Amino acid sequence: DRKNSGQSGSGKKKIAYVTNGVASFWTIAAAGVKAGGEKFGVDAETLMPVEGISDQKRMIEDLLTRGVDGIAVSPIDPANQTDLLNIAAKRAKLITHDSDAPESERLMYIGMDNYKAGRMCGDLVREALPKGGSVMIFIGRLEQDNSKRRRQGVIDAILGRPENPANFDPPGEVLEANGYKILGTLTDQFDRAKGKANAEDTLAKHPDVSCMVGLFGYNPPLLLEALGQANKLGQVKVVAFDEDDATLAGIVKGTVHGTVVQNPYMYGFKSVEILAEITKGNASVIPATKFIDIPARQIRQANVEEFWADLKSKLGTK
Amino acid sequence: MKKIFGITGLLIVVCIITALASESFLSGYNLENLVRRTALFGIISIGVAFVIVTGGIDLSIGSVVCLVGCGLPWMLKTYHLPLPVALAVVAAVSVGIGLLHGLIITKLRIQPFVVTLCGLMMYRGITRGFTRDQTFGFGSNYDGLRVLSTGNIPLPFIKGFAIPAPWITLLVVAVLAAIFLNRTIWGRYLFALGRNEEAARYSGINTDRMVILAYVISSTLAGLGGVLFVLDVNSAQPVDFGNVYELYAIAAAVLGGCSLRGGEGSIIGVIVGAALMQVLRNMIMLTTTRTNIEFAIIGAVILLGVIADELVKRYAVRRRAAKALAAGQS
Amino acid sequence: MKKIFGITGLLIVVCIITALASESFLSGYNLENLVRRTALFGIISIGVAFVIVTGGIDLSIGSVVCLVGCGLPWMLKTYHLPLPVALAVVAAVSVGIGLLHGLIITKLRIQPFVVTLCGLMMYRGITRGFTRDQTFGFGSNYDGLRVLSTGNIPLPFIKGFAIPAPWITLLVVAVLAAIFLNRTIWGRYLFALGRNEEAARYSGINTDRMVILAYVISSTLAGLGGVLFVLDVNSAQPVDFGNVYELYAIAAAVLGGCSLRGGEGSIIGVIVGAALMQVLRNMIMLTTTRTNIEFAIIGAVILLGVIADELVKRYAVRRRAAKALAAGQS
Amino acid sequence: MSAPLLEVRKFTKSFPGVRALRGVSFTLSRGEVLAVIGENGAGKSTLMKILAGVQRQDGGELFLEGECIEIRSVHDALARGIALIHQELNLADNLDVAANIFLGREPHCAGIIDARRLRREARQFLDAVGLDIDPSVLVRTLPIGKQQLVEIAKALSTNARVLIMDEPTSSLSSHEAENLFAVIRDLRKRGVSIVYISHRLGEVKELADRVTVLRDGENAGELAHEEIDHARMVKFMVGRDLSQFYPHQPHTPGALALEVRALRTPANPQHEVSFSVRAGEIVGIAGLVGAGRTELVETIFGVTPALGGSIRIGGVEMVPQSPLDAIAAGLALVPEDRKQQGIVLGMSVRENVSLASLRRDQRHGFLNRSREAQLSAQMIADLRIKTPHDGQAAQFLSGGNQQKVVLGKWLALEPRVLLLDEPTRGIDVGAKQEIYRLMEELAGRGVAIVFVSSEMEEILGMSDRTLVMHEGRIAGELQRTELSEESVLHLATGTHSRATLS
Ligand SMILES: Nc1ncnc2c1ncn2[C@@H]1O[C@H](COP(=O)(O)OP(=O)(O)OP(=O)(O)O)[C@@H](O)[C@H]1O
Ligand SMILES: Nc1ncnc2c1ncn2[C@@H]1O[C@H](COP(=O)(O)OP(=O)(O)OP(=O)(O)O)[C@@H](O)[C@H]1O
Ligand SMILES: [Mg+2]
Ligand SMILES: [Mg+2]
Repeated sequence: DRKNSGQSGSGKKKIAYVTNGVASFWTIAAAGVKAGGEKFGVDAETLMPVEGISDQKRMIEDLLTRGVDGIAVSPIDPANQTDLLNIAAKRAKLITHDSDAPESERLMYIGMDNYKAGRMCGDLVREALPKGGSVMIFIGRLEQDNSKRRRQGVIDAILGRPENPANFDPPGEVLEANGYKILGTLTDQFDRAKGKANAEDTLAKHPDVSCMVGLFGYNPPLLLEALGQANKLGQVKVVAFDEDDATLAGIVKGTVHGTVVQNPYMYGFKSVEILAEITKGNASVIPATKFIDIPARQIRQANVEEFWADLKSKLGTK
Repeated sequence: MKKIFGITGLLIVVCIITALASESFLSGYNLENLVRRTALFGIISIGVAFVIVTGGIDLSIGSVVCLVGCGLPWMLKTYHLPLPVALAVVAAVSVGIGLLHGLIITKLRIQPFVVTLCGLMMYRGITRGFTRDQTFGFGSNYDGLRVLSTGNIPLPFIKGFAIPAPWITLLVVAVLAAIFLNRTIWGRYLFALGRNEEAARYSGINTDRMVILAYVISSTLAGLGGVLFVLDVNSAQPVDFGNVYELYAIAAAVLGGCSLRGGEGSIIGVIVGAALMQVLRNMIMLTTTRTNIEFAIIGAVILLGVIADELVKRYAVRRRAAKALAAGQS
Repeated sequence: MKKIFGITGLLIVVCIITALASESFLSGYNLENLVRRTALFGIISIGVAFVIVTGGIDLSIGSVVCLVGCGLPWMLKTYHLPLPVALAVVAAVSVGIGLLHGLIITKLRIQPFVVTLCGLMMYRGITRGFTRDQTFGFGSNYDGLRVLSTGNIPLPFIKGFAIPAPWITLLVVAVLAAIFLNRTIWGRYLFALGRNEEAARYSGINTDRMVILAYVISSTLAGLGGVLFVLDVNSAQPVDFGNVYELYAIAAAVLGGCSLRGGEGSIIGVIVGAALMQVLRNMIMLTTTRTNIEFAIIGAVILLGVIADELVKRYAVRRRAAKALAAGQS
Repeated sequence: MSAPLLEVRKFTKSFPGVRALRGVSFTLSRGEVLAVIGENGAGKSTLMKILAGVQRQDGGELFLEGECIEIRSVHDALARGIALIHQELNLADNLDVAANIFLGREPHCAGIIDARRLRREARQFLDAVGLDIDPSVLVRTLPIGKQQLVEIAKALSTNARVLIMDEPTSSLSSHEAENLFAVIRDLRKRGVSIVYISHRLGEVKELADRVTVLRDGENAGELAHEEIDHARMVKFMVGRDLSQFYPHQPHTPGALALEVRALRTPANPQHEVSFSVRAGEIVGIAGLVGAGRTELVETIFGVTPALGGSIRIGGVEMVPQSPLDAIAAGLALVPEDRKQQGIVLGMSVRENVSLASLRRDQRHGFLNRSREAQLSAQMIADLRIKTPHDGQAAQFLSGGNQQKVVLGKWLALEPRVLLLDEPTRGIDVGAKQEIYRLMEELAGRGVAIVFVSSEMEEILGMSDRTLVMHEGRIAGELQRTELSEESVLHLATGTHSRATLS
């Protein structure tokens, strides 16, 4: 019964790219997936679960039913999804991207280290506030592994702690060290109105806040909205993550100090490339480390124009 | 009026407590934010109140907010439509959705819960389809339009607080809605049919037409809310924009004295209900650092408030009865 | 029975279409998945059906699923409670929640929508509080327990398809529920009070106790569902675990013939309704690549199905009346 | 004579399983009071609903002033000057009295209601029906009899040419009914035509210019003014003579079955009520609308727990806190408001009949279906409930048949003390007699019966002893020998007070 026909009418290999949610970050990755599919001659498709982990499970199960040759997954809770991933690994070629599941039988991992990227972001904060100051962190959710690590990286870098990705500071605690004070971490569960309200309430509660850090792609634009309405643009520093248009525009204008960008396009593109090769029987593309690093980069006013132009060309927008 | 006494009291108590616990609460900036949020949620809550008065329900509000909120910037950006055209399309779609709901509910006699639940699923799904899950916003264009949501109207003689523009919209909507509901024959018809549709029909009222009207008002105000929300936030992601707003709207309406059995409701109550929800969220943000239990606190406060209200009412009734008894015996 | 004719027809049509469009649909693996999902959602839908029969509503189901689903692994991991103790706590909490809802609704006469909406907010908020927004799962422990959700019971003579364990649980729950509703006096009481609570009270029915019972059944089955869901998924995030499951459950119940006005409902119908939702989602995954419009399609199919059902019924009534007329005239 | 104002020709109407009208015709002249009578389920209400635009006929024609017309909606009917007072109350009880009276016809200017005019005009119509209440009180707070008067005021306010009244007096006492008759006579003088449906044949005789009788959806006969008498009407309706309408025989009362001492009801906490009933005795409670009779029996039955006093049932002291308690003690109550408290409209006849006795007949919690079927078959036969089968939903029965179903439910319980609140409301003569016979039979078997009634004849004909209530207290007690219309009315209107005989 395990007929993995896996052949579409055209005889092309089928590859699925499963994300951990829906976000503009993933729509960039989807562009990479599409480009990869065309370039390497496979049917590549992006799937974004809406309802978290049970939805992701359902999607993967149904993909296996439908018969795909290769799957790239960004597991939401890697520690507890081993079973599911192992089933997937038996029925198709499985790799992970964005977030790894080292205990599973996945073939390899494509992505970056969120903790390190977080530290890069923390360094930007120190740059923006050379004399120290108070910082509030904004993020969509804290339960995902990548968001926990990213946030921890930011905190550790700001406070000048040594690298320790396993660390976790509870979100409600105020942390202080060598002139920097972290006021807290606010989540919004992807409700943008709530995200903006978080920023506004922070400005009300801490009128003297010196820097706001938005760690999910949509957070920095919301920070800019709130600051704009409070007439505090430029007065309160903003440090960002990801490459929302409003964020990049803010860097150009100087209202955002800088942002750390991953390379979602490359996540998608590279995942398809690797899976295309493996499914065609060429396992040599898997490195010995089972890890392909797609490093994050810091974008500041100096390099923003060039980055933005490149991004637009990849996405096919003007 | 008596109906909203309890909830108004609760709102005042929460405000006083918050003001005592956090000095930022009464700052002009915070008040402006609160008023703006209350206005935005108040508008969609007033819409759903009309439907609730008829004994129906509208679960599609959040999805209409999503459709309109994402659709407007999408049209402007993808098709470069002139603004008035885009706004007209948005208005037509909102009205059309209400019309569709109303027609299916009255002519085909399908339960409002089912019809609008399907609406909840469809409109967000459609939005995700045409936007291809992309986020849309206005960037730094259309600032003139955005004043509708983000603008502040300074008050003479008062410094540090200006009236947020959406409040004016809310005021207009609320005054019209209150006049409509309480002073016109159509409002009277809505109340009558909400309690006893047969009685209304036997009195020669075209009940179907009135029910359709209520759904049109609901989705039109949801559409207006959607526009104002996206103008405020300046970014809309189809997957979550406006998600569960129908619950907030219904909760505000019910807190404000609307009975889901139909035939009861007051516009001022709805606004007070919407304000209570926003003040509670604000209170938690300003006074604690454990913001993740926010909803636990909101839920508990509302529940306790409603219970207290009920107990006070009962006590009053019992006292009146005891008085009457005493008077009789003496 | 006639009530669920339409929905069962719709389910069959959707199955046939999907089977024609995708050969994988009828594979053992896919059927196992479908049956398992239907069983899980069926259990919580049966629970809410009891409440709907009384004319009430339970919006807290998704949050109870969250509380239980996150709470069970949290207790096991954080306090290393013995499994039976942890399960007992979970059961007590589920029953307690239903009791609380029922008491507030009957003794304090607060609308079920309000009470359970507060529940919806509170239980998730509380879960987020005690888990500190962390994800919990069983890792690779408790595999014995997880068999309840992930196990398959092989059939004699049939290869390639084994009955998923939750189906057995569903079957037990459904048979008990159907017997209770249709064969016992208490089931009859629920139907009677759902249609006319006052008349039921005048007939010597302890309506309060019956309503409380309905809410207890609802939240107990939600708790059972929560346990099975987390055993199945093996990971639960407080923020979204079980989110909007109350809507799925209510939709399944209503599709299956429960009227939100109370006094109507059938257990088989509810299961068919739950299956329809799952098959629709499966169909979209198997046959299209535009999965983001999934809900648009589900919403549209349900709406069209319900409308078609209604039209067919009307046609049948008209034909019968015409026949009666003809018979009378001849 | 010119063409009649209204003419109905060969109306037919079918419902699934039922042919309600099979070619009914009648005419109505200007300024005429036409009584339409017939057994329960004869098709009277259906016929009138068609005229009022609530339902459409399957076949037949309607002429208004000689012109063939079709009535498409209630609005249409009202526009043509046809108004109907429905058999069941149809008020929006969340609105005030004035709003209900003018619902759909509010005086307004560009949609804005002229509230002052509304109240003023409402006042006028309330006065016409003799209802002395503030037009701005909520309908919800009125007892059912007053709600009925509001319905009548509402119909009057339409200034219709054809006013159809479907059992307008069914929950009125003779006092209010007299008032209504005066209104009707006045309307007739002003040229308004009235169709009057009632099961109270005394009223028909008093009012009607002509009587049309329906039987099984067909015309059964017509009586001109001078032919109208009780025997003829009954003969046309039932198809046979009914002799000795009230089968009353003197009873020999047994032990005390129900003793009420110093009871204070929540509605009238300032008064104490005391009385007692013996086994085998039939005690009537008379009084005007709003006298507190319903409150009294409901308090005894535990619907609204008493504020003070004591109740002894069969010698055992217990104050019921709920109907469940009361039933367990051997009480039963046929409530006044059948739509709200009596019947579960969506359930079948069988399920309604068995509802109160399920607990008694259960088998370890399981339904006893054969017993259920047997009970309902028995009640359908005993009470002559007109229904295609016992699985028919109660909502599709005619009003009188619904009332029989409610009665059946309580008779099935075989109580020791039977409380009846307006038990024959809307029930036809034949069935009424059946019910009286049943009451006699039950009393003969030692059941204590208390019945509240607004129908004077019934009180006079059936009770061994009569309690008369006035404004929340028992104004007096009349033995059978003292019973007369005058003595009851004196006590009920408070014009004459006499000490309670104990
Ligand atoms: N909507 C309906 N569906 C099915 N049957 C109906 C419906 N309405 C009325 N009937 C049936 O039609 C017949 C006539 O009913 P109708 O109400 O006209 O009687 P009626 O003469 O007014 O009786 P009553 O004196 O009891 O009020 C009855 O047998 C009743 O059961
Ligand atoms: N729940 C209540 N609370 C307060 N007053 C009430 C309540 N129910 C009834 N009343 C009042 O008590 C009085 C007695 O009402 P009740 O219905 O018992 O009268 P009744 O004699 O049975 O009249 P009817 O013939 O109209 O039924 C009325 O004036 C009514 O307004
Ligand atoms: Mg009738
Ligand atoms: Mg009464």
